[in-house]
Amino acid sequence: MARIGVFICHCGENISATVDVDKVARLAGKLSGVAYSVDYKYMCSDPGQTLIVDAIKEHKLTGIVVGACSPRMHEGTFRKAAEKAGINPYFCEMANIREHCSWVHPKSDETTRKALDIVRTMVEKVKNDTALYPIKVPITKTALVIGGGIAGIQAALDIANAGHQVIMVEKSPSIGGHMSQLSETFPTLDCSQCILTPRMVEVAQHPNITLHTFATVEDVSGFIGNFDVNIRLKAKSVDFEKCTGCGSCWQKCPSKKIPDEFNAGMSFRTAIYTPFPQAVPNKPVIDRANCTWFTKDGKCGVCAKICPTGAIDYTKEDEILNIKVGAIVTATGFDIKHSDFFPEYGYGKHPDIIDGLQFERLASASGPTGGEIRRPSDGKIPETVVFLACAGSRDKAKGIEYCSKICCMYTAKHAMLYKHKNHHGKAHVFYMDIRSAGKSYDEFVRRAIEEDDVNYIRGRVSKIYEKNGKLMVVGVDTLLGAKPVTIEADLVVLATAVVANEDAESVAQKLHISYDKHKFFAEAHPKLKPVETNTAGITLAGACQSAKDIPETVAQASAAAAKTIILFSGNELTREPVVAIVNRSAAPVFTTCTGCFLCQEVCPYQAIEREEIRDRAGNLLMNAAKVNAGLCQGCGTCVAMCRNKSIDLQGFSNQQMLSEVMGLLNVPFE
Amino acid sequence: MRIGYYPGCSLQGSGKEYSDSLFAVAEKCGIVLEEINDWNCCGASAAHALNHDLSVALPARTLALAEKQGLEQILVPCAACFGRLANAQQELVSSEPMREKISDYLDMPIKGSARILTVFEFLQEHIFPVADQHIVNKLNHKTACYYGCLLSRPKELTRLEHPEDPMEMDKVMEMAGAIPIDWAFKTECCGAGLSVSRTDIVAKLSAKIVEDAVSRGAESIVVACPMCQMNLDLRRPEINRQMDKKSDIPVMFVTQALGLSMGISADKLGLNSHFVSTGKVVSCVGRKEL
Amino acid sequence: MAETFEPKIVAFVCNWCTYAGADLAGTSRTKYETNVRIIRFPCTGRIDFMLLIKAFQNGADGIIVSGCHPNDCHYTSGNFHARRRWMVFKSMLEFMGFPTERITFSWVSAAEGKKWADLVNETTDSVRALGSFTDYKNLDFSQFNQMDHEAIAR
Amino acid sequence: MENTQAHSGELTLKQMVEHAVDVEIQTCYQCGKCTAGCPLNEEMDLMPNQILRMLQAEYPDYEKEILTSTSIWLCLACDTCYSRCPQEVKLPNIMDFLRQESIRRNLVNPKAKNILRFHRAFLDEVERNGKLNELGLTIDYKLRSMDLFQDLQNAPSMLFKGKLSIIPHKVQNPSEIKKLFKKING
Repeated sequence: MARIGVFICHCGENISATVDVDKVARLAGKLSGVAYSVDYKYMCSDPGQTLIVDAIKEHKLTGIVVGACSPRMHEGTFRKAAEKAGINPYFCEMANIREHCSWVHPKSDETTRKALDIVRTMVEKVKNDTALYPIKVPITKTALVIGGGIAGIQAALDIANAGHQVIMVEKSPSIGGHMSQLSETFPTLDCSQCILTPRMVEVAQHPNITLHTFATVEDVSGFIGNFDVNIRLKAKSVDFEKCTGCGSCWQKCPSKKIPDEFNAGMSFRTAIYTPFPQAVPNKPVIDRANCTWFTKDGKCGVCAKICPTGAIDYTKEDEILNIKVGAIVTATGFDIKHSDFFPEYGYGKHPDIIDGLQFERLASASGPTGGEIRRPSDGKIPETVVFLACAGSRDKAKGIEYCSKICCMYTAKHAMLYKHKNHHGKAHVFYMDIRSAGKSYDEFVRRAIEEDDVNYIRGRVSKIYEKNGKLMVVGVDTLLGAKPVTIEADLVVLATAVVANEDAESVAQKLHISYDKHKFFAEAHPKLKPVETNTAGITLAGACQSAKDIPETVAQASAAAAKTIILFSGNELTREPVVAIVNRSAAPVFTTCTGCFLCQEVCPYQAIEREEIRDRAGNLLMNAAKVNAGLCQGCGTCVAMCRNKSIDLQGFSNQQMLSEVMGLLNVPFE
Repeated sequence: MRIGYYPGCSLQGSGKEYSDSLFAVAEKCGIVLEEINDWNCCGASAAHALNHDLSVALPARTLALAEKQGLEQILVPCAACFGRLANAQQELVSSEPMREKISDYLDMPIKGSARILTVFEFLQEHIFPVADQHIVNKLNHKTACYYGCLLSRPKELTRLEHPEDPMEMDKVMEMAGAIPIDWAFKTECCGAGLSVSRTDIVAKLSAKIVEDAVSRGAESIVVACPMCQMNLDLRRPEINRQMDKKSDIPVMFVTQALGLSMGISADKLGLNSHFVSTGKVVSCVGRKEL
Repeated sequence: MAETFEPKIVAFVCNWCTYAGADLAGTSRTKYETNVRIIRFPCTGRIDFMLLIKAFQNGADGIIVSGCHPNDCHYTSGNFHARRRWMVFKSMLEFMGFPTERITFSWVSAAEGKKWADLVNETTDSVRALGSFTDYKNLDFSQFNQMDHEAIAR
Repeated sequence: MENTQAHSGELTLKQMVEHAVDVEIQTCYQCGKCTAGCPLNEEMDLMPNQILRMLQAEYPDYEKEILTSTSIWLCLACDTCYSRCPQEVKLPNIMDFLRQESIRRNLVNPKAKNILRFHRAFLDEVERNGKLNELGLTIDYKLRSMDLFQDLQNAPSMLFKGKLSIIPHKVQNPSEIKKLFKKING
């Protein structure tokens, strides 16, 4: 038999000014199951809490209702008090008679009646409360970082420096990402590789970091603290234990006409290759799709013959590596649209209409032109260069209505770099708006205009075509009364839209994280959880979430690392027991769940698993739903969805909610 | 399958050789085109400019007649007529009130369900499969395929694969043994309906087209629109004045070129009724490979 | 003359948006009608609409269901599921001839204390105009009550 | 500015356009790509993007400026603007409506009268016969525009090349078309 205590708080005068607290306490005492009822000036104060603790002990109370403020305010306080008095804290409920009653209604009988109603509702709920215990989840203190660009590098180093193990997976043969391709960085114009490569080396040499390049995530299961991940280690065809990175193989490789990804297709590489001279690890892999040994059935074999250490192994196959990690940082980066995306700019037919990354390579000292800006078609130094901002971005018709955020800044940088290298050249920028909100960013753009004499034209370009060796850029100057302008250019640089990686969707599906319609990964909350995903334990870093520049990426990567380190700070994870549970009973019933798995479909957290119930002989008797308490966040959508009430939510159970409704109504007021 | 045919007014007048050559090619390939009985003018840019309802009602009458005749596909070779018919059909299909209103104006039921073919679609679907057996000559010269506006835009109606750099006509010309050039004015506007009222503008716009084609070494311009043909051909004196140089690059219909490659006589194809002589192209036929 | 009829209104709200919105109305001392009683759910996605029927059966005259705005759900998609189920449930109620105007579905965020007060006032006014839900109260549920009770509680 | 408020009660030109044509004027963000690519931009007195901006602004004095512009008559409906517009604004359809409204308010620019005359002559020819006869059209237009000598050198040769026919083509029952015109024109 329930023995419930009711504690009505005056909250100074906040409640007692409009509610007759004495009457509420008196009448509450007469409710069925209520063994003790009292009112007090400040329940949340020390004496107030002591009053509750003592009352529980003295009157052997089994549950309490505190009629005071919002549970969002002091539920924790009073649950602790209950626990102190020796009862399960989940037998404490708050009746919100302040925010929902005394503060919003005038002093009247009606207000007092409402307060009593609220108290009675919670009394009915407490009767149906059950003891709940915090859920403890063990944690594997190893983090997986997916992606070896600057985001992944930063996150990995931060986590590793906090003393935790990190496994980094990078799909290409070297870490470094897009940042390694950049020439100089805005707004300081420091050399990208100069600031990046020390970090890359640090990753490779860090005792806490295990690096897997040329590897991808195959599948992910498990949950926060306990992920089970399979990594595909693509066959490198080179034994890294033996390889010294001497480079003889790629110098002699006869397949020399493969477009070089690192130089954005503007030069060629061999079939056995390292992506760039400062690659980490600086050992080659064989690109089997382009190697004649693999495409022409064993022809060639030059690299194997020449390798002084016998490191080449054509028979190597992909391996699957199983790892257990407690947290995952997703730093898979971005891609950009290429010039073939633009019908009106010639479908990429003209070699001198290039994208931003290609320009970076042209301007980079390590690029195909050694840092001289020469146009791809004939290698001449362009006298006039036109830069187009918003190429594809903010273009609903092309399916990209968002702003790519980084283009305004890098376009200003490009124009500047060109002008610094060619003082007599002319640089024009077509733009729609200049978005340069960042530390020293607008000053940087102004510098391009004022000091480097870059001609900014506000308007978009409708068409680019070639005429007598020149590129005719047909645009408009909307600040001159919409004057049509055609500029004869030697080189056109499109600041093309930042887009999600091609494989973003499949990565998201493997990780069970959500993504937006542009395939950028979705954060758990746009303001307050900008690095978390909806799957606990998986965080985001960098441009896989949305277009970002380097400082922002690094900041987010450190934030993701911090979240991971926080998670790793304890040995186990404690979670609120407000989670769903599927009923279970003895054989032969086992459960009322019929295995329709509607709950699984509506669960936003992939917290519902499939359980096979078997007899002793191992015969499958039924499939039933099972909640993974580690993943469940307690929304209860599954409960409302369940057709036969086989799944319930602890703390907000069907019985509790029904008793609240029943307690609220149909009761005569005296 | 029966193929309906809507010539439109131009193909009975200034663009007669388009119709003649189309029929000659179809005949050669054993294809029968069935003219829509009692068709009327599509209203062209005039109805479109002045009265929206009229611009839907006029083509709708023809579509209704085609339906009555049981035609499920209609070839509309004239680019302008195609634009108007396809546009009217889209309005009829997408808006039930519009369809009812027009049906009421016409006093005829109308569904707007027939498939309206561009000349490219017709060639691809009906001529390409049998063309090999009929092509006897190679045209052997560089040609600029000019699509103009109404066969390129809007892309929802014209269904071109690459609306800013279409290749559909280029493919036909390649088949006919010509060498289509890559050029920049494939889909620019020639001035179209301003031909008579603002010839100055037409000369200016058409001059840019002719100039680019010529400067890239084209020996002929091939079109699939009677208005484009007229502007580039009939307005050549004005164009030449505008360019300040004389160009005698001939402007033929794609069907004339195809007919030539099929060995049909220049006369039958109407190649003698152009203002700028087509003699050079005709003489290219069968000449040694370039 | 008879006293004005004061309807009983039950509000089924989610913890993260509307409950907090109602808290905000309180901390801002925004006055509204006393007729409403709030039942707190973790999410509108948790709300079993049979409970609404239960509430009417036990004397409610009007009901408010309110949660986070679309795309603002604390649990990402619970409010969408609630809306979807509500659409189905509503059409079923309408089919049965149930006066669905007694149920108000709304979104009130944690920042919309004023909107919460307005929602309560408007609902109270409209339900007051509809009068007591006597049709329903007069139905004889005695034989069903026990059954239902067990079904829901199971 | 005093005239920021549109004339009360009546629809602004922007609202009229949005009523008649399936477009949202507000989506235009003034990038100017329409103007950049317009083949007639050199001839126009108001650029296409300016017309859109003036519609957006809803200042009453702009309405007359738009409707008396020659631009609306020069627009060839070539669709270049729409095909490249990032915001998918159907400018050609807006131009169609503006022309009709310009006639309705009797605001047609004198310089555009010939274009209008040509369109009218064209439609009259269609109304008469149901089909267009280029010879008839040319004669009709010349009488209206009094531009008697233009194209004169072309006409005989067109005739001899079989490109103009003297006997007009007609639909079977021209009165049917006349009736249609009457119904639509009210």
